[in-house]
Amino acid sequence: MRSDLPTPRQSTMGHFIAGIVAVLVFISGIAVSAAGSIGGLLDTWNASVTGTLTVQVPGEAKAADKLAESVRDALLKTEGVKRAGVVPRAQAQALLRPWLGDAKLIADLPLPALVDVELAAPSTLTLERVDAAVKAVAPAAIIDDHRVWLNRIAEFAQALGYIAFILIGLALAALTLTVVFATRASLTEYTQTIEVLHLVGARDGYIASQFSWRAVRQALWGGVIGLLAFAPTLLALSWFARRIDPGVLPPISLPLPYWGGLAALPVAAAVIAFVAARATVARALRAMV
Amino acid sequence: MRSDLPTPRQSTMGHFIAGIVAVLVFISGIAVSAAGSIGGLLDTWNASVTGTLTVQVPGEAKAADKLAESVRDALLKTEGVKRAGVVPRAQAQALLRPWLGDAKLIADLPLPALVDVELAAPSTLTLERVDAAVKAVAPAAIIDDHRVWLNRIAEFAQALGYIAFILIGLALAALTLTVVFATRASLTEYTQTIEVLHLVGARDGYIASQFSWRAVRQALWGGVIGLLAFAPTLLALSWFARRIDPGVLPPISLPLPYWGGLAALPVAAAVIAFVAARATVARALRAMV
Amino acid sequence: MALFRTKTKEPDADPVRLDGVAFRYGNSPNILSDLSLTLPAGSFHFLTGASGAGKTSLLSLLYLSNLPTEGKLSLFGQDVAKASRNRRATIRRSLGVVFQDFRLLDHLSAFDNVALPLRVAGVSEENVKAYVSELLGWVGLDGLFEARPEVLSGGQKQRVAIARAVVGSPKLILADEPPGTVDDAIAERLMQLFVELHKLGACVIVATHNEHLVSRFPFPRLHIERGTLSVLPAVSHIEAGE
Amino acid sequence: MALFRTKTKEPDADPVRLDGVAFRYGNSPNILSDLSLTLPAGSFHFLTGASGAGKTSLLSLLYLSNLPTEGKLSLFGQDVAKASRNRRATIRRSLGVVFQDFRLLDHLSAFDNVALPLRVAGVSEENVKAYVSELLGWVGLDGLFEARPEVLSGGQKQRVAIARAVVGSPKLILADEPPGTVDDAIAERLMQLFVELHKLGACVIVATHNEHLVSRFPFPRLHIERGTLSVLPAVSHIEAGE
Ligand SMILES: Nc1ncnc2c1ncn2[C@@H]1O[C@H](COP(=O)(O)OP(=O)(O)OP(=O)(O)O)[C@@H](O)[C@H]1O
Ligand SMILES: Nc1ncnc2c1ncn2[C@@H]1O[C@H](COP(=O)(O)OP(=O)(O)OP(=O)(O)O)[C@@H](O)[C@H]1O
Ligand SMILES: [Mg+2]
Ligand SMILES: [Mg+2]
Repeated sequence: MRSDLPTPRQSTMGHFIAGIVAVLVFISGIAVSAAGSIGGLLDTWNASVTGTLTVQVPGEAKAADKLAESVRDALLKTEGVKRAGVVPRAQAQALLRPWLGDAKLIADLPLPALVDVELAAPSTLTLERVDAAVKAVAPAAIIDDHRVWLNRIAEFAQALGYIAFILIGLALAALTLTVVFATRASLTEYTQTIEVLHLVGARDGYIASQFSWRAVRQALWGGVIGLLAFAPTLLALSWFARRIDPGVLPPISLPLPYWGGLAALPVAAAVIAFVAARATVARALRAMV
Repeated sequence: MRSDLPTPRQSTMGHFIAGIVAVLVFISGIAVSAAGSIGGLLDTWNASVTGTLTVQVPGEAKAADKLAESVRDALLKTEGVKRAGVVPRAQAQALLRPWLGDAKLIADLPLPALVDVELAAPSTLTLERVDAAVKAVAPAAIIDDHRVWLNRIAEFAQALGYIAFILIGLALAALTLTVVFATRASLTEYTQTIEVLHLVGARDGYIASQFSWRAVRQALWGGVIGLLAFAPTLLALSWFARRIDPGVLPPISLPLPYWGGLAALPVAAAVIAFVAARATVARALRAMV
Repeated sequence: MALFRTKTKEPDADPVRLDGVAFRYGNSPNILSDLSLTLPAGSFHFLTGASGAGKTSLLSLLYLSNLPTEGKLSLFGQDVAKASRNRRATIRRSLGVVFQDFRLLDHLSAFDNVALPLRVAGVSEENVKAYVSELLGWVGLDGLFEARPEVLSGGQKQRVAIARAVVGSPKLILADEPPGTVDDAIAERLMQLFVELHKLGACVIVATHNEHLVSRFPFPRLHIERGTLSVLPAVSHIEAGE
Repeated sequence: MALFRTKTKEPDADPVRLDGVAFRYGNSPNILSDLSLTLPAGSFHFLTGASGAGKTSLLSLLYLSNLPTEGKLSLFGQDVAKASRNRRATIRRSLGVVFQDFRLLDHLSAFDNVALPLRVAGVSEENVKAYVSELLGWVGLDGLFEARPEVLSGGQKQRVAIARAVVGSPKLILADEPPGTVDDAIAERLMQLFVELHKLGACVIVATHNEHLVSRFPFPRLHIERGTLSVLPAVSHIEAGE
């Protein structure tokens, strides 16, 4: 569409709307990825804490060890179990040493056999499956699943997820508000142009579409710049996170759907700018005969 | 100072700069309080997890129990210790039941006496004090301080703190950028006014101060509006957090210094606006003879 | 001079028809009251009156920037108050207006400013180029096609504004103080544009304070005084364009 | 008429002194070249020349909107190129300028626009009120003190611009097409303002195309043609202000 309007190079406000959208997309990107990373980070941590459990198989040493092996085999076939292994009796005894002190005494104790289990994805469902598999083989076995921890961390992560959601919502509301605001302000610069176009016989639709497409271009452009500024920031953050301690923080990274959402931000900004520009020009025109 | 400039009521950009600052202060407020709350939340949680430790006092039952009482007394006098108590022998034995099964056998074991300790503020310093107090009374005692957990959570909290710090930095950078941007854009509206003032003999300093004080007023005003919009949002968030589960999330609330920081945002915006306005007007004036 | 495309078909209805028109801004007293007047196609009038008498206000009714507060205004037989917005846009395309403050678009070159009405009306770029170039040459702005209004002198801006007003061969021409700030040789040329369009059947109204100008052309005057309009005979009978 | 505060002390140096001044915009060819001229206090000149000749450009040098590309321009004995910015601001306060496009501030009332130079110069609000009211009355804008430029007619805006130019009793008055769009009775009054200031010792330059105006007053003309300035004698010898 041919433009009878100032080219962006000549328009401060054109730059400005692009700049504002860039900043807001950048901020939204940070909000989204902070939420995403914290969520992902808690998931990972959650898994590393609660992804292990211990099965105690009580009974006379020999029989218990045998039963423990059956339990291990049953668990290895259970969905959601990553690794299962019988803890060597000597190692289990070593665990008791601080409590009992006397090595000879410990050797004589009827200690339960221990099976160490690592879960691929700790969840209530997996725990139920493990419970069923163990009970089928050794009804007397006790599963020490750190459930308290699991619940606590799961609830925390979920609550954090809600809040992250709210924060993203707020960031988007701010984005919307600002784009509407910036578009309207940028159009005041063009009041004279709108008036002259109107006076030389341009129809309302023609005038409105000139300005709304311009606003769309500016918002899209700003959104892309914001994303381009955001990507290296995310990389820097994740580099920084890795530097701190590879064990503590998993690399900060965004799940794919989040990237999709971020890529949608410039488009959303463009749509908002389009609607705001149309409405603003329509209002300016309504004030003219 | 008398103003020869448009009153804000007549100036779209005046509204706009205030609006933009409001949005950005709001976002910065959210960023700061998210960081503050997550930090505080982790601290609380951290404390509830790691604020306990167990002292094992080995030896013959009677003697050990006696020594354990001395250890308890010493600990109660130690700074940073909230509560300390000897674990009744029967309870300690119950702890071993799943391992040993046979109640009679357990009663005969030379179990250590246990002292359960709760710390007011778990820190390396407190742990060192506890260590010293215990070792002074019972050199053979073993302190089980869940140190692995403590380290892990402390490191996590610290890393999260760094990231929160970076995020606040980014939000403030965005605020700065936008205020500079909005101020400069708003002044293009005034180019003609600046030129006329210049032509009727106003000095550069007079012109610059007219505009910079105006920008300051607008930024301050916007910052206050942003804060006023932010406060109920924080209340709503904290109400929501309490609703989820009073146990999991401590009430989302900001430590006092954070409030101080938030209150400083409008002031910071005003200062930035002042500098940006001065620089912009100075540049506009430099282009005039 | 063949600057304008001749109209094959005369407009059916009178370009301007005022019936008891009154006009005021907001709640202030009437600027114009009870004006009744018909201007046929092919007529030429000066519009005179003291500063602040209401000349620009009257023209603003005719170029559809304001609507009459009372009475009926018809342009080309259409009641402007009842016309749809698109209809009004179409009427505006038959008008050529020289605004007292020019109203050029600062971001467009002189060429693009003059081309604006043609482009808005969808004229082919080829024709735009031909018409605009010829017209800018005629008003003495050769070599300034690409200049933006801010680098033009006052008189040059006015000539761009006049070129923009006449480029579409309008059927009704409204000019507010057109040859005010140009020297006499150029003023003569600019007046010739209006006279030529007038001869081609356009209805022309030229608001002016310039008594010299009024006396040079044999056209009747519309005179505004205390809100009312009177038609005065031509001051001079010297033929225009000599 | 006692609109202006009389100057007790005459300025020591000539208000305007050009020594081989040339001027061009950017890299374009010279608009003005090799101008040498001294205008003493109490002089009155018309500035004539075709549209685009460089009248506004020459005035822009004198009101310190542009600096000469070559040569030396002194105002009140001070080389403007060498003066500090604050010094130039002070010189500007001795100038009264009527811009061709008025340059009124749209957000200020007529009163505040006229008051601007006084307020910038720090005149007390009481005096501002007295001077501005009297002057606005004189130019025929009683009752329009609070009107903003957008609601003023073209001629009313021009009168505000002229009032703003003369309100500070300037020692050098530069007027670009001042009585262009007002009727003759008002043009006469506006010219009287300039003539009165001239009689009080101000140096006045009035750029105009209006040959009628030039011929009505017995003042010499500065004529710009092809970039050079020539001083022509007065067209008329009728005494002004009759
Ligand atoms: N937009 C407006 N709102 C209110 N009053 C206005 C507006 N425009 C003009 N006026 C007033 O209406 C009156 C007539 O103005 P108008 O511009 O029609 O005069 P004019 O005859 O064109 O004068 P001039 O020759 O000085 O241009 C003036 O007193 C002016 O102050
Ligand atoms: N800012 C500018 N940049 C470049 N060229 C300019 C600028 N201002 C004016 N000119 C050019 O300089 C020449 C002289 O312009 P100037 O405004 O001085 O003429 P003028 O004598 O005042 O004419 P008029 O009577 O039409 O006002 C013109 O050709 C104009 O196009
Ligand atoms: Mg008018
Ligand atoms: Mg000029």
